Amino acid sequence: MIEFKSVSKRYPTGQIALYNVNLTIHQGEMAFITGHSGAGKSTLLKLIALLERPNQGKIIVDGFDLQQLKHRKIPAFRRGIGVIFQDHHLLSDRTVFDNIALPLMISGMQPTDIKRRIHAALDKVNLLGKEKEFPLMLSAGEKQRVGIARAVVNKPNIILADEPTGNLDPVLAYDIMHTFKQFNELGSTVIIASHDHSLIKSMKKRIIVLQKVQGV
Amino acid sequence: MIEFKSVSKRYPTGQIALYNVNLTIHQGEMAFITGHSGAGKSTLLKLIALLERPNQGKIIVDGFDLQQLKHRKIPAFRRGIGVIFQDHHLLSDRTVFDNIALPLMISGMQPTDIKRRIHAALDKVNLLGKEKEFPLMLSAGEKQRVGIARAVVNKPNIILADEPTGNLDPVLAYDIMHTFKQFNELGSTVIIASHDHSLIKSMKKRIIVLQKVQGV
Amino acid sequence: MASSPNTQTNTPIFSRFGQHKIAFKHSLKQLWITPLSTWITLAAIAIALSLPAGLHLLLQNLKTLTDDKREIPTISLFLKQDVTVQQARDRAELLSDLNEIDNVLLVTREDALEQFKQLTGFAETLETLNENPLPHVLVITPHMKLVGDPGIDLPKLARQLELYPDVDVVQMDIEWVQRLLAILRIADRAVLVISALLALTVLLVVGNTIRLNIENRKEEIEVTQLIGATNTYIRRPFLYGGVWYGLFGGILSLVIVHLSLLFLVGPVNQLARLYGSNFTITGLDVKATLFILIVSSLLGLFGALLAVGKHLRQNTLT
Amino acid sequence: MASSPNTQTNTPIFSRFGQHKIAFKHSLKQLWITPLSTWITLAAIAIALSLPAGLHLLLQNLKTLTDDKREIPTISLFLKQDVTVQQARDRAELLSDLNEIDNVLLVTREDALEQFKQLTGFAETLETLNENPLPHVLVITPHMKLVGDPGIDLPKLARQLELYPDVDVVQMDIEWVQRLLAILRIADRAVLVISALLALTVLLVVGNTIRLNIENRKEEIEVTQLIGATNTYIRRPFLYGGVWYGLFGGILSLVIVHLSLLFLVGPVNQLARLYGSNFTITGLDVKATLFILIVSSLLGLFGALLAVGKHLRQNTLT
Ligand SMILES: Nc1ncnc2c1ncn2[C@@H]1O[C@H](COP(=O)(O)OP(=O)(O)OP(=O)(O)O)[C@@H](O)[C@H]1O
Ligand SMILES: Nc1ncnc2c1ncn2[C@@H]1O[C@H](COP(=O)(O)OP(=O)(O)OP(=O)(O)O)[C@@H](O)[C@H]1O
Ligand SMILES: [Mg+2]
Ligand SMILES: [Mg+2]
Repeated sequence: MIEFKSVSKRYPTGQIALYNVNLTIHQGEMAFITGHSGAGKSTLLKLIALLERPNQGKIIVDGFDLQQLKHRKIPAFRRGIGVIFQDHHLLSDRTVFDNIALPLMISGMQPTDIKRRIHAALDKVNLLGKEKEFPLMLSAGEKQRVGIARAVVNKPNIILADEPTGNLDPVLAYDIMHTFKQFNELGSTVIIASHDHSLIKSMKKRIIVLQKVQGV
Repeated sequence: MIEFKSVSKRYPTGQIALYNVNLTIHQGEMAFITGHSGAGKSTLLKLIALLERPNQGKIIVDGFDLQQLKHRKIPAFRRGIGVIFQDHHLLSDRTVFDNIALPLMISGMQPTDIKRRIHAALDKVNLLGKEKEFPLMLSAGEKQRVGIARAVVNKPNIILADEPTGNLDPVLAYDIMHTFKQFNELGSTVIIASHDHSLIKSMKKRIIVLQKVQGV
Repeated sequence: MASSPNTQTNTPIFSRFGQHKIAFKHSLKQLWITPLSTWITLAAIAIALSLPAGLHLLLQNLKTLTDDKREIPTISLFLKQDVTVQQARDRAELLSDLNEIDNVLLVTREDALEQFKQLTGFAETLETLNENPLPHVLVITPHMKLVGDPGIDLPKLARQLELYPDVDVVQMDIEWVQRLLAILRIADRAVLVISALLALTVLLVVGNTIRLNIENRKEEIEVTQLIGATNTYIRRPFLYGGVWYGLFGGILSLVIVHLSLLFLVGPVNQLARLYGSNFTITGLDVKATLFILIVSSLLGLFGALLAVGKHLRQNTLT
Repeated sequence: MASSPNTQTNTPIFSRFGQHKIAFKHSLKQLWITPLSTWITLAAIAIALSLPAGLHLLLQNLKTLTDDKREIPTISLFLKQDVTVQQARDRAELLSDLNEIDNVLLVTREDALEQFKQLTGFAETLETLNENPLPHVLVITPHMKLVGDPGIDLPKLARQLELYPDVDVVQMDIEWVQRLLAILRIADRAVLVISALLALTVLLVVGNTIRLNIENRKEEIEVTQLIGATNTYIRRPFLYGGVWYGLFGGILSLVIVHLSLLFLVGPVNQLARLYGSNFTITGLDVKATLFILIVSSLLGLFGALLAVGKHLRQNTLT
């Protein structure tokens, strides 16, 4: 379960990205977040993954009050969350395979298991055969799908996806959304930020709309 | 005028991105390129801007046969084209202002002129007031708009935009498209790669569909 | 699929070891991937290390020249004219008990006259002398440690000897040794300064190179942090890298030192010939070799620690 | 808006100058922005430069010791017993015409006996001699250049002098000078090797640092290339950066050399006292100072050129 209790986020620049947000997303739920550019969608996802900290309010994830999570517990906490970043964050000097292997390596998994898992993940995002290519050699949509594969390969409890279909054509976008739905049905909590109104409407899940905070 | 004469592009990895493309885009025209992820849209735009070279065929831009353009003329040629990259390509250690100033600095423009031009460009993409922020502090949609401002600030003859509205909400996306239309009406040739079928249909311009090349 | 959430806090022991193995291999591979920059760094480290090592070695070798038995300076004590042979013998015995003195040789006035005759070739002339005009002479060999060492205590010893009532004149044959020792002392001091400066240089060069590696892999560090890697995990390959740089730089410096020795053998042998010495130049012993390798590895590790530590301190998420 | 397309091939002259000014300022600012890494680099360069400069200076200073007038070794020619004063005078005149010889002093057997008397204090005894047993002696001061220089030509000169029929014995008082010179020659050679190695180090350090800067700004280089910057434009700030590193490193090395001189003044003065010389240690002159600064700037420029050139060659678009 993910809970926001009157959370506000103000960046050091003075930009207020979120103001007094209250929100509950249940264990095993799938929800969409939408809103204008700059409304704070990415910020909200970053707060959940502990990539940013709120200035006010309380965030509770899987029973942990994030404010009180010990510093040395943070890496393990992050390993339990799969994040698809809006700007991919792939390692340009590693192959697709090695990029997807990263979370498994960090968790200390055995090489044979790693191989099996990666194949399953690549299959899901329709990228089998691109294992040995480098991110620079991929189209934007392909990169996005590698990012998705890396986020889900570790079978995380929570999946956060920031605009996962922004660079995909409508057919592929629908396929990917369907894949997320499958993960959700297997028990993961899934939260997706997206602009694609028609697509997210068609998924028939909860849609959370963020309003852009005006003024500085 | 931009002409492709049976152009093929095969990347060193063996991936064939474009196969036997013939295409003519007239001076002052506005055209959309669409197609599946990996169909070669970005590749086509890169070939026009001389960021990649074709393996076969001839590309003629503004009367120059790109194959025969002298090496030392390439930078000047590129300065005549404004490119909006799919992955932004902003400099993370420079402010929005300095990022947009880059093409003007390279052309050796005077500081006062630079200031005036940047303000005009920021106004067009609805980002006035963000001059002093760094790209890392911007939302994805804001970055995209900075990229657009940088591409048009030099008043280029040709504008190439790769998925310029991928991270924008529908309202903003429409605004930006409208801005491109304005540039086009002032005389620039504009070519835009996009997945957003409904948006590009509404623009009532030529739509070029690329088919993905199958097999390696 | 979320049925086996992967949220254990500590990675199991066997995988820890596996991660060490990976970091070990990976850091070595990194050196191979960028051979030019690796060689540049190793060369810089090796040069910085080989200078103090080489200079130290050179000085050590030069010092053995002044230690050479035959080169020990002697002090000649000319006794007063009225001292008898027996008194001279007693004096010699007393002196040879002194700590500072290794050996005392009595040259009686008779022996001296004989020597004088042979040296000057005025045999006949001197034989016409009624009386032997020469004094007894005690030739003193000071103790080794005084010679190898400061070179200042010899004059002190000489002044001391001058105080004996039966001693007329004290004459030392040690000027050049003192000069050489003074020079070596300057050189010693210079080597000390140089060594300190160059150890610092090694630290800086390794730190800088690791910093370069970190900058190159800034993106990787950030992404692995995002994904949940611990600082230990992130730090590991860089620390290995630092040790590699230090160790290989140290090995290379040993090669350089020994090549330079070859280069220097010519003039050194000439110097030896000048001394009529069958002195041969010697290389570094096992102890010194190990010392250099260990110190260089540690300098590498420490440089890497500084660089990584600084980066992680400045770039921690949240 | 596309009415004034900006496609001129060459940027106007005034803007070229403006771009130089920007690169000049920008590259200086870059040094300021990352003070720690700048100091590290400067320190490494300065240390690498100051060693050969300092050692050279030290040797120069030591050499002036052996040049010292009073220290010029003399060669004593003992003439045969039957040589007359007139013959000795002629020989002296002839010898003083030789190139290698600066000055010849004739000590007649009478003067010698007088001297001998004073030295040994056996005045009375010697006066009883019927005949003066001593030979005439020619004290020869070799020409300066032989002394300051190789130290090997003196024995040659001595052997030459031995061949004269009227010469009995040749005796040289130059052992220690030869030894000192032999040491200085080794040192000279060592300084040469060290200088070459360290100039290389400076090149590598600057090249490495510029490479670090390039890696840090790889993205910037790529983007400016995408946008249409020329290689000249891209290269410029890095070349300025290289010159700054070299120049500032050179300045710092001068500071280090002079500080080290202060540190060495103690033992050097002691050495000087030993020689009874009022020798004072001297610093670098204007010429040497300029030489160091120019060479270090050039090394910096060259290192930067290598680094940038390599990067641009490997990362040109299309
Ligand atoms: N690191 C940061 N420092 C300062 N301001 C930031 C930072 N990150 C985001 N912002 C600002 O906070 C606001 C919200 O940003 P956020 O990225 O959450 O928006 P978003 O809803 O994801 O927008 P988009 O749809 O364009 O991705 C924006 O105005 C942005 O400029
Ligand atoms: N530098 C490269 N090296 C090797 N292969 C490449 C490179 N760039 C693109 N490709 C491949 O060429 C094909 C076309 O890529 P391109 O980026 O042109 O597609 P796209 O139409 O822009 O797709 P998207 O909508 O996902 O951005 C893809 O299969 C991609 O993997
Ligand atoms: Mg966002
Ligand atoms: Mg694309």
